[in-house]
Amino acid sequence: MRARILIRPKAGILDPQGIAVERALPALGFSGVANVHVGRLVELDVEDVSQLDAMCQKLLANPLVEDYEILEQSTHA
Amino acid sequence: MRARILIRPKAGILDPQGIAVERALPALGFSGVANVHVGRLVELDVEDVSQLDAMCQKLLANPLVEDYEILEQSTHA
Amino acid sequence: MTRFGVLRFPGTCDDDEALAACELVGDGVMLWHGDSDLQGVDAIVVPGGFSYGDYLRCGAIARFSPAMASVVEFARDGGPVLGICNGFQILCEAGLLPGALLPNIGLRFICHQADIEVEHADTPFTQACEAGELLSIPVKHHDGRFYAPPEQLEALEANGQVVFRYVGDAPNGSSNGIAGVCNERRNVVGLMPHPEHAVLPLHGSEDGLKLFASAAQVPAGV
Amino acid sequence: MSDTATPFRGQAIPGVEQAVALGLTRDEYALACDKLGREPNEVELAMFSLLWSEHCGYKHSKKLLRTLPTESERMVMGPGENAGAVDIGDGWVVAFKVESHNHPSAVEPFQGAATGVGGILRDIFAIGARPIAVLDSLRFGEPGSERTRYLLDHAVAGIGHYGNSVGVATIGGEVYFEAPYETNCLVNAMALGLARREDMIRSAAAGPGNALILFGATTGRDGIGGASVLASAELGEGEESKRPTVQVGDPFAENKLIECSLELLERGLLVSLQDLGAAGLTSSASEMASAGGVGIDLDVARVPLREADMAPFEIMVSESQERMLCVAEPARVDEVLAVCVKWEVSGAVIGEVTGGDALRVLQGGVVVGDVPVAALVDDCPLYDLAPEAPAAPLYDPPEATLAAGTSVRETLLALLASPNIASRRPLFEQYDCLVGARTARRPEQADAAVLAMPTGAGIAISIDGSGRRVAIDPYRGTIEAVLECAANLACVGGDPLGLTNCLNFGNPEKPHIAWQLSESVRGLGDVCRALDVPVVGGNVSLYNEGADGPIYPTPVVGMVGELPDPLAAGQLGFSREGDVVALVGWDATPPLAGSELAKLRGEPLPSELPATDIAEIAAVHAAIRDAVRARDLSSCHDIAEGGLLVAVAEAALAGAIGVRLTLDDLDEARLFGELPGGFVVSGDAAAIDRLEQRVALQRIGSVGGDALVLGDETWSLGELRAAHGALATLFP
Ligand SMILES: Nc1ncnc2c1ncn2[C@@H]1O[C@H](COP(=O)(O)OP(=O)(O)O)[C@@H](O)[C@H]1O
Ligand SMILES: [Mg+2]
Repeated sequence: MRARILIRPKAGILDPQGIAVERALPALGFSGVANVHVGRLVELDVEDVSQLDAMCQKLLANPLVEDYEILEQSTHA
Repeated sequence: MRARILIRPKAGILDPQGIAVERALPALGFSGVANVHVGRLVELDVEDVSQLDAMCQKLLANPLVEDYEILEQSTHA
Repeated sequence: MTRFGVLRFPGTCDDDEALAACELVGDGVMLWHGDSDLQGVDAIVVPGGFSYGDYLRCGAIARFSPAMASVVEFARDGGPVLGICNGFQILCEAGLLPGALLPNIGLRFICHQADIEVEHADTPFTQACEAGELLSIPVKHHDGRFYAPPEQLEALEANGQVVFRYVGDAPNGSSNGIAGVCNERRNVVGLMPHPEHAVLPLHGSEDGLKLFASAAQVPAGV
Repeated sequence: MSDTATPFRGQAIPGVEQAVALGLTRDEYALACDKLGREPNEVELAMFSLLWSEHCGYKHSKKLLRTLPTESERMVMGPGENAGAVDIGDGWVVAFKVESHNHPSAVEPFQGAATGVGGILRDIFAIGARPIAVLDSLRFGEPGSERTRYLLDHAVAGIGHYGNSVGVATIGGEVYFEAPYETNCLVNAMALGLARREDMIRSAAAGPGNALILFGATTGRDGIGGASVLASAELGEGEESKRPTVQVGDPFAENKLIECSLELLERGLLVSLQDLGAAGLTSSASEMASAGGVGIDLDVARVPLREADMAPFEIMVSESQERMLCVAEPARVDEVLAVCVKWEVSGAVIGEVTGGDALRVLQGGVVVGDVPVAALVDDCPLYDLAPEAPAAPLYDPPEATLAAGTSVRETLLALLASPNIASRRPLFEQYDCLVGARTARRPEQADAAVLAMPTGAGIAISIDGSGRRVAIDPYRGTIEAVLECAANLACVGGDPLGLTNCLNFGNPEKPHIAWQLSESVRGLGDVCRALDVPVVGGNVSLYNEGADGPIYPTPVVGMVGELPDPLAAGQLGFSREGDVVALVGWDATPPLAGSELAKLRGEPLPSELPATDIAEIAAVHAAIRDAVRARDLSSCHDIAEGGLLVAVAEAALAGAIGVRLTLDDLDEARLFGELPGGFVVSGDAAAIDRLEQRVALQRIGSVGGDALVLGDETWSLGELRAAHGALATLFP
């Protein structure tokens, strides 16, 4: 099973990367963009999906400053 | 419209972070994990979704070494 | 004579310097991440560098090494532990210290001499300092922005757990200009600046030696 | 193409057209067939095309390089090895080399610059030296251009990323901005290492029957680039992305590789060691075999791969980073592999040394390539240059950014703010200049970086090379670059031990580029002989041209010197109220032509540079050096870009203290002209008197206050600092 884990800075925590992107876009001629946040993407093949949450808690995310979201996908070729 | 952009190392491009995570997981008692890749997640509100691809090309991703995937979501609260 | 253990991981960079600083005031031994035996040392230094390349998150992978499990034990028993830069990040990830270290607000690595104020002299690593004393010590890091949730931050300030604060603007955007903190029990201290790089005339400042000298006063086997 | 005489039945012969597509000329292909006695197959052609490339074969530069002086008692290793090395006493040796990574950086500046650092570090520990320092030498177009700002930001970030996390201090460097580098930027990196003489090792393979071990990162399709033409037949649409050419660096892997390699050597487990750089296994294996006069059998099926389905030729030419190749006696193999396990690097026996004279490539025991080592390494054709001095100027005048006839006040501020003079702090603060705890002089503390050595002495390091000056006059410009390095060393009390260089030039097949190259190397040889400094190694990067023409000819010079006491190393900033300020060295008024000010004013490049008396300048250096070593001077700074007044302002800014100048002659050339051999020093009156016994000098003012005062002009330190901080805007 292929799984995707989306990790993003917790709401309210300053996200300088998001700010930098938001600042850069208009200069490149892109308008109407707001609320930009930059996080991490982890993709992996896992046999036992029930382990995913523990993996995030323990290693992949830092719950103090990051939220995570687990997306599962159809079995990987 | 809230959009999510998943950015990952191109197939075949060295992914040191993926390797490091894949090596670390078994030590934490997580088995049966393979093919780990670590990329970036960009989330933003955008008025004109047709701009997203150009944004990725120009700023959000580095097409030389990264692939990207645009996921659109229902309008953001 | 106090025996320091300096914990080395793959990717650690400032281990030799930390050991040299320890040996200016006591004995030192290098400890290997894969070995859970701390060899009965009196104090532990987790030095700076890029353990496991800082991949995923600074300190996230290193904290799970066998040696770290022993360090957690050692700290729970009240043993003095100092985390420097990457070591600070590792101790936070391991839950031995509060808060987290996020990317510098400028999103760039910074390397320069910094002035930090010692706010509390009642830790094993500051007891040779005066509260309010200024130290000139270099910073060199990419992820040094200290963060703790508002309530926790208040508590840290209230409990006097903010041990070091940058003088003037924090170079990395740390909350309250925090450069270093300790745990509630005050035996575990972490800071982003590198005291081991300010211990000799060669370094242009010897202020950092005070942290190691402080620990050297700790009677063996605390 | 027919497959006459091929021992590889059934295998397609790529043929001459493929060879041309891979960059060989038809004559070179014919020569390769001749050396081989048949047409090369896919694997063999890939190997020939890379080893006979300019980059690996030095086809247009080798004959010139042979004219350089490479001898001295202090030299331990010279050109021909992975890096040069000099003896610093007590059994300690300092190794150093500079190398270019220009084209990869122009394509992907972050990874290009990062892997440039990784590559030069491997050359250092390949000879058994622990890397202790990096310096970078960068050339970009004018910062007004968006592309330049992008390249600069990402290249600097890449160097910092790799150097900082691999744990080697980046202690200095240089950057110049000139329009001719707009499309073809230059990213050169220099590395230094420290070794016990007895621990050093060479790359020569030896001992038939000994094992060939590849260790470090696994092998992927990194940097295969041109050679993928070979497989392009099999390459369907869209599959191109399967063959990325961008090499990604992994400083963490390199950090482990350094420790692993040095532990292998400490334990005496290796017969020889070699890094994998350009052309990967092909060049490393053939160079090891050639140097040792042996053959090598190498089985690609035993190479640990990152991607399953790699063709033999891909494995042979892959430029995956962070890999090393070594030879060990069979009895030692298990110990070698155990050390690899300890450091979490993969290691595998991939072949063995043979008594033959061929590099044989096998795949699961089946021979898929068989080439005489000599054909690959020694028989690469060498070409004579056809130099021709250009009749007309090669380069357009720089774009004017400053009006003529500006006041002295405006001119100084404009110069301090100009991209080639403004403070480099926004760059070097992104580099860890302290790790290793040897750094006695950091950037902007002194003209050269200074490192403390285990012997108790210090070494001084400087890297320099002004392409614009060399473009004006390749011979004298190159001499100036070396004199500039020597001057920087003198300012900290350093005496040159050796020199490394990277020759960055355009297309050598063009007569005027050939002329630049040969004049430059002639100047390099002459100045090194005059200063008695050996060339211990270097690198050549040719074909640096964009659609808009060639780059300025840019010989980048890295020099290493010694000083008895690193704590006595000179500083460039004024430090003591009341000190006398003196101008040392110059006897003539320096010309404005070719100066930074002339550039700002958009003046065309002059047709030549003033002649320099190297012996005279060397005598000035010696006097300065001795005064610094005697701790006689409070400050010492050589006069370079921007001339006298800029040097004085820099000394005031570095020391955060003002200066009152008593110059009577306020002629522009006097204040802003440029000429080698000038220094601004400060010290007490007696010290300046003592220095005057050795060398001509002129007392030009005194240290004090919080402004630079010249006649009725006053610049506050604040406004000088503001101007000098101009580069900050490039790193928002
Ligand atoms: N400009 C130069 N001056 C002196 N020696 C040089 C120069 N360019 C290359 N060399 C020497 O030629 C040899 C081959 O250089 P190079 O291919 O860069 O080595 P490597 O493949 O180990 O990086 C090295 O020993 C190098 O020092
Ligand atoms: Mg080499």
